[in-house]
Amino acid sequence: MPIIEVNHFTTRRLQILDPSGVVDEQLMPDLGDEALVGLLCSMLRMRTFDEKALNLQRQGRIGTFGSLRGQEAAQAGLTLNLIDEDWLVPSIREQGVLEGRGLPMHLYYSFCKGDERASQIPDGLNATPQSIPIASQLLHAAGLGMALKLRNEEAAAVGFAGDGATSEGDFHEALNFAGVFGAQTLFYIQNNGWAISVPFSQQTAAETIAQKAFAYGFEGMQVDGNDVLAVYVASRDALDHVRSGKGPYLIEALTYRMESHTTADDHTRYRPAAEVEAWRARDPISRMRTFLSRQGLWDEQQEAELVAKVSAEVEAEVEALEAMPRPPATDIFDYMFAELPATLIEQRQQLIAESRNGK
Amino acid sequence: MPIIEVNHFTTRRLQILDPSGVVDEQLMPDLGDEALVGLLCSMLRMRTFDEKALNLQRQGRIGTFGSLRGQEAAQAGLTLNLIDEDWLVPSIREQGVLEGRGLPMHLYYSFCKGDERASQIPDGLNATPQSIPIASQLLHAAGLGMALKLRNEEAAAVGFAGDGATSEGDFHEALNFAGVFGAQTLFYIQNNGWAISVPFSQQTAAETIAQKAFAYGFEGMQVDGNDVLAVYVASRDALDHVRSGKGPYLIEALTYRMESHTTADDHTRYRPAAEVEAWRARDPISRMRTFLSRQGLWDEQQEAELVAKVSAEVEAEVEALEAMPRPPATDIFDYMFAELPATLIEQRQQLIAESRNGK
Amino acid sequence: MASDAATALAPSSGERMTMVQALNQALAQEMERDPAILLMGEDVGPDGGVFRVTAGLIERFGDQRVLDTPLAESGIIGTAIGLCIGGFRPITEIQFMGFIYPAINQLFAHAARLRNRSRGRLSVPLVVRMPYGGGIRPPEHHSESYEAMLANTPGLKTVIPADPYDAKGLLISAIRDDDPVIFLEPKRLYRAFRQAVPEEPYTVPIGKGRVYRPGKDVTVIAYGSMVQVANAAADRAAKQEISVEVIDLRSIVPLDVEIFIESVRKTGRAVVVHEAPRTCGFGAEIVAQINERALLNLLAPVERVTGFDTIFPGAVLEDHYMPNPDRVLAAIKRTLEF
Amino acid sequence: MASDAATALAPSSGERMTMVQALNQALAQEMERDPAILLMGEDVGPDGGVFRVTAGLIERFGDQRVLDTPLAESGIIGTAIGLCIGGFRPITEIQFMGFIYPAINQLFAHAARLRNRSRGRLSVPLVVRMPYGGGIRPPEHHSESYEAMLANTPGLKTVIPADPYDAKGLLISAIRDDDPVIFLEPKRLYRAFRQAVPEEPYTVPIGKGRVYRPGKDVTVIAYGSMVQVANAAADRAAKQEISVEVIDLRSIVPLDVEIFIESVRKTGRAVVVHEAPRTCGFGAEIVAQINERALLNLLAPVERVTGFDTIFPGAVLEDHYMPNPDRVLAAIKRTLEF
Ligand SMILES: Cc1ncc(C[n+]2csc(CCOP(=O)(O)OP(=O)(O)O)c2C)c(N)n1
Ligand SMILES: Cc1ncc(C[n+]2csc(CCOP(=O)(O)OP(=O)(O)O)c2C)c(N)n1
Ligand SMILES: [Mg+2]
Ligand SMILES: [Mg+2]
Repeated sequence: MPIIEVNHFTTRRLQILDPSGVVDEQLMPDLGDEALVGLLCSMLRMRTFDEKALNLQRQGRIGTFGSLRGQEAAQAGLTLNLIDEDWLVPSIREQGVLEGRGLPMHLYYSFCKGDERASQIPDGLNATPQSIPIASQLLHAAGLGMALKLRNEEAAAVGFAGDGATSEGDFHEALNFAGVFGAQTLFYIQNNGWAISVPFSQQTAAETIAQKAFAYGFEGMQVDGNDVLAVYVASRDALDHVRSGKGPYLIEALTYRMESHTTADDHTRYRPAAEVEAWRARDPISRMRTFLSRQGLWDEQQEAELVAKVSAEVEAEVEALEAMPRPPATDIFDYMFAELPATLIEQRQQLIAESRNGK
Repeated sequence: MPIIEVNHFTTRRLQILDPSGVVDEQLMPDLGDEALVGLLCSMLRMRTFDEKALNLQRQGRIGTFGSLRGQEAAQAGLTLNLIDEDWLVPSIREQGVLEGRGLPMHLYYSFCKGDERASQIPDGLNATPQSIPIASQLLHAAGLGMALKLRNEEAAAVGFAGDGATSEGDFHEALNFAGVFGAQTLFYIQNNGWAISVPFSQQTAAETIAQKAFAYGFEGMQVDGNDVLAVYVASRDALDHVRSGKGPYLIEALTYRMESHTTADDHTRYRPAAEVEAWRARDPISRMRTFLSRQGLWDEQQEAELVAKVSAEVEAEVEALEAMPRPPATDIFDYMFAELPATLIEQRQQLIAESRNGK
Repeated sequence: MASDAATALAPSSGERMTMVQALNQALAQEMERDPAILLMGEDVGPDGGVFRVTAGLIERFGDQRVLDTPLAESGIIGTAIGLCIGGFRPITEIQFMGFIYPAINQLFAHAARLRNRSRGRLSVPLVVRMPYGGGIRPPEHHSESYEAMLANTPGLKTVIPADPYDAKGLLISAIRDDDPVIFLEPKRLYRAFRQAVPEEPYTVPIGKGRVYRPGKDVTVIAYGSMVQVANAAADRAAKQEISVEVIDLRSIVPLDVEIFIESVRKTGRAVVVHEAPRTCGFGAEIVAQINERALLNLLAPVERVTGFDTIFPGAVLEDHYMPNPDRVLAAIKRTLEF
Repeated sequence: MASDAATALAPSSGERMTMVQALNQALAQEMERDPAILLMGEDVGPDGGVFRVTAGLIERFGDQRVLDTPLAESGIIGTAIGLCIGGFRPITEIQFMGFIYPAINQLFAHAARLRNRSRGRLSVPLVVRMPYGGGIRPPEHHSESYEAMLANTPGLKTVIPADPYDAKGLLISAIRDDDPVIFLEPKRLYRAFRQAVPEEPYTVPIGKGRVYRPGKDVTVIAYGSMVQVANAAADRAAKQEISVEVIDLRSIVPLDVEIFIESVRKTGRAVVVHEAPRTCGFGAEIVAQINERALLNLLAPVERVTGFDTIFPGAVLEDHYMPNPDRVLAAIKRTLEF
């Protein structure tokens, strides 16, 4: 047959909990009540820490910061599946995942102040610092996944990025290397509809990001990123696949950035209010809250208690933030090399001399 | 339905003329006898010019050079569809296409000598010079295709690359930009199985290059690149599509590099002789010759006449090559800017002074 | 930062504008003049650029002239090269100079080389606008000054305005230039002060520096945002009876060698100031030029006041890194006390 | 090119080897020593690298230690960074320095910065081997010398051996270094001459230059393949009773400032030689250092003998571009006749 069908790919999207709070019983994961409630709690925590950051920024106590509001399900559903041995390779909007994995939030806040000690991730947390050059970190996730594979470790590297990041060459090279070397990497793309002011429709002519996995010879799928249960299930299965050495995996979590790109941006310049409103109706938190309330697992009092508890934690983190002494100016030099070469020692001396003169 | 099938893609491969020289009558293009014979002739021309280059290189009359042997069908079938208004954006192994479009071969040979005047493509031939940084030229093809689209011109930009090139970030960015802007670009990838010593199976985990089009939201297909009729048909249809502004297109021509990567390479170090032999049986020229002979369109005498004619042309080109005077040393400076800045005028003077002193 | 000297060279006529406004006006006027000019970049469309330099242009010229691109710097420069070959004159924006790295291959291996490679048949009339430099306390990669590698790459011109008037005139020259021009915008000066900018289009020639402030004891050579720092140091020096001549290079390639050599021949002392790291920074080239052409005039070693050979620090430590008037003044004095 | 002086500093024991052999031996011995070391790059596997530097290593260490990668330089450096974080010590090969551009973002924005960014928690013990420089008449992009931009980028070390002995010792030091080291291999010297190279592993310290040839009238400062050119010029100068001291820097970052300053203090005259373009090339940094530290010793301007500010030309014109002993000798004489 001279026109041969060589192969094909179907892009699938998973949703379990619909925007009105109704679940698909057949797809419902076998999670205990505690875990279900835990998912809501972790989303609420994320939102509370996020709102605090907005406040701190408005008060000038931290600098520019990019809100994750709207993406809580996409981050909480994944986080529940992570194990200590996994490596997290975040971009710039994964504070929810990091918080969920134990990063003290005063470090995140201090990052927004421009204090680089924030990127000294505490011991025991396998995470790389926030990576600002878009998509570049995905190669580190691919390399980490290669390392896990070479060592036969049952763990995954999770590389995070946004929809905009999929346009960069490094996205392509990362997925291609991962495919070739069977890297134990989950590429986790939060498609929040916008890259600053550029809508997804102008980022690529492809209908989905998930289908891009086909270009690299491995599996990919779309998930309703505002449905914490679907995110949980999809990432659980993908992580199992990845950790067991069956090759990399791509998840596209379809979600929405409710706020401006960062506090330095004004989204009203470029996107219609109606779009934002439409997505407000698909809020990941209220959806889960409705479901749990109907199940009798959540009520206003529980919510009030949780909010009080988290608020206290938030305040403690803010205190910790403000108790951080200024880093010494010599920090500029002291982490450049394992051993400082002579020219840098000389320059460091110059800095010290100048600082002493009152500058 | 909570698991939604969003979309799908099927990779198809076209073959019309099989390795034994038999055609699929239903798919056979409506080409007159002259055109059919012309396809064989242009493949024979390519091979003759190529063999001459090998000789010249062995004799030290030109430098390193990359043979296209085995890829004649992939280049001739496409070339027949090109029109003057199209833009060619070659990589490093498209001398067949360029020859077919009228590039004097002494320029190609002189390129292999390291004479940069070879890259001053003659007026009237819309082609960019050979691009050595792998895959980088595909972005120029995308940009040219955007230019044609912006001007509403019924022409195509054809970006050439090899299988290895598909791993570079620029391949990705080029196809993605082309998709987004509806560029009038045909991406024409000759998958000749090897990137120097790296086999296609280690270049990507994807089964085909054609399927990568799905990642960019446009069409792609595979063609038997040793079947000049299939290449003709596939590229005719793709060029029609592209020129009429329906969006970019990706063709993967499956072929084989019969020689070493270049004359500086030794392919016996890394690939099995049996593989090369297997592909010799699929030679694009003998396949077409068999078909035309059976049709009574080609015989030994015709072949002898053609070879004689082309050989004379080749010799004329070699004469032209050797008649080229050495470029003046000042050529190093004279094309750097539209207007030479003072520092370069100074350096140019220095060069002239040194050359006068006999160096 | 708006000292009198900062605007001393400005013409008296014209609306008083920030650098952002002057750039925006230059873009609009040139796009009006020549339909082959396109704008391309991330967020240059409805958002008007993250610094608002392209504000209003997509509304005025439409989305066939102002292209919001996918997030891919190599893609931006690479397709712009293709558009040049296809007869357009694209003005590209890279959001911050810290994000130019992914495009280096297209810029250095192609844009800078295509005229030479094609022996003049093809050219790349491309402008690459990039906000560069420190002073606004942003996150990592948003404060960088990578001009030295541009200067070491043959085939590119690199222009750096120091005030709104020059910004408009130099940008128009860059747009009309038939070769690739990198146009670095000192982001800390975007809105730092206003200056009278004539309404009509005008050019400031590329490759000619200017004496920003005449003086006779020491020459301070700077460009971009460091011109203001040099000038502030000169103000202070003046109070101590030291007369400083400030040279604004305006472009580093082509370099106006004459203007600073002449000044150093007169003063015998020089300080060069830039934000980029010291080792192999553009200051080294200035020192080498002075060494070659005015060694016998030198009364003291040329001083380099630069960033350290470190990563540009986060906001909290930024002030310790950036050259400031204190450092420049101290260097001026070292040349006098040598 | 194998003058006596070229091997004057070599030890007497050990097999006489080319630079390619010395590098291959260093790689094999270090991989034997430390299982965390990986080799990665295009064609480093069964092909043994296009210059055969990695020949035999995949056969010996297997395809879990020697990785033929897809054709993507950013991918090579980027995944190598990930492998570093994951506990490996990758030695990457970029086929020619002319192809490093696509990897610049990974190299400059990450490899060079990760230790600093993570405040010491993470490090990048990466080696990036690249053949660099001219002299073999290849096509475009195969002769480039881009060391200046490396030197201007904080966080990287850049090492450049000039003979087989140093090649082995410096490569072993680079592999054992806990920070990213760019290892530039002067491809024209790969097989240009042999030298006795001890069998056992040894290190040559990074950051220490050497007096390649002692002399007293003029100091010539060079690195990589230009050390041979400098030495040839010194040979000729000697015939004219001019005693030239040749300094081989061996690494440009860290830079052994002392060694050439001391020499210039003694001779009062200096010539710096490199193949890369002149403007903002590494020579400018050398001149600046001499200006800062030995101005009063200078009897003449420091001369720069460099490539032109042009694209490295095709084979036909290559000889007109490359610094050669004639040019160096002429510069030496200019310093004497000043
Ligand atoms: C290489 C690079 N180019 C440009 C930027 C500036 N920038 C920061 S975030 C951003 C948009 C990112 O969009 P997306 O990937 O969708 O992530 P999101 O912000 O939506 O989470 C841009 C253009 C950058 N940080 N790095
Ligand atoms: C950016 C870059 N990296 C590496 C090289 C060296 N190189 C030249 S050709 C080649 C292999 C190309 O393979 P492919 O794309 O399949 O084309 P083919 O040679 O098979 O036609 C390599 C690695 C290069 N020219 N450019
Ligand atoms: Mg986004
Ligand atoms: Mg190939």
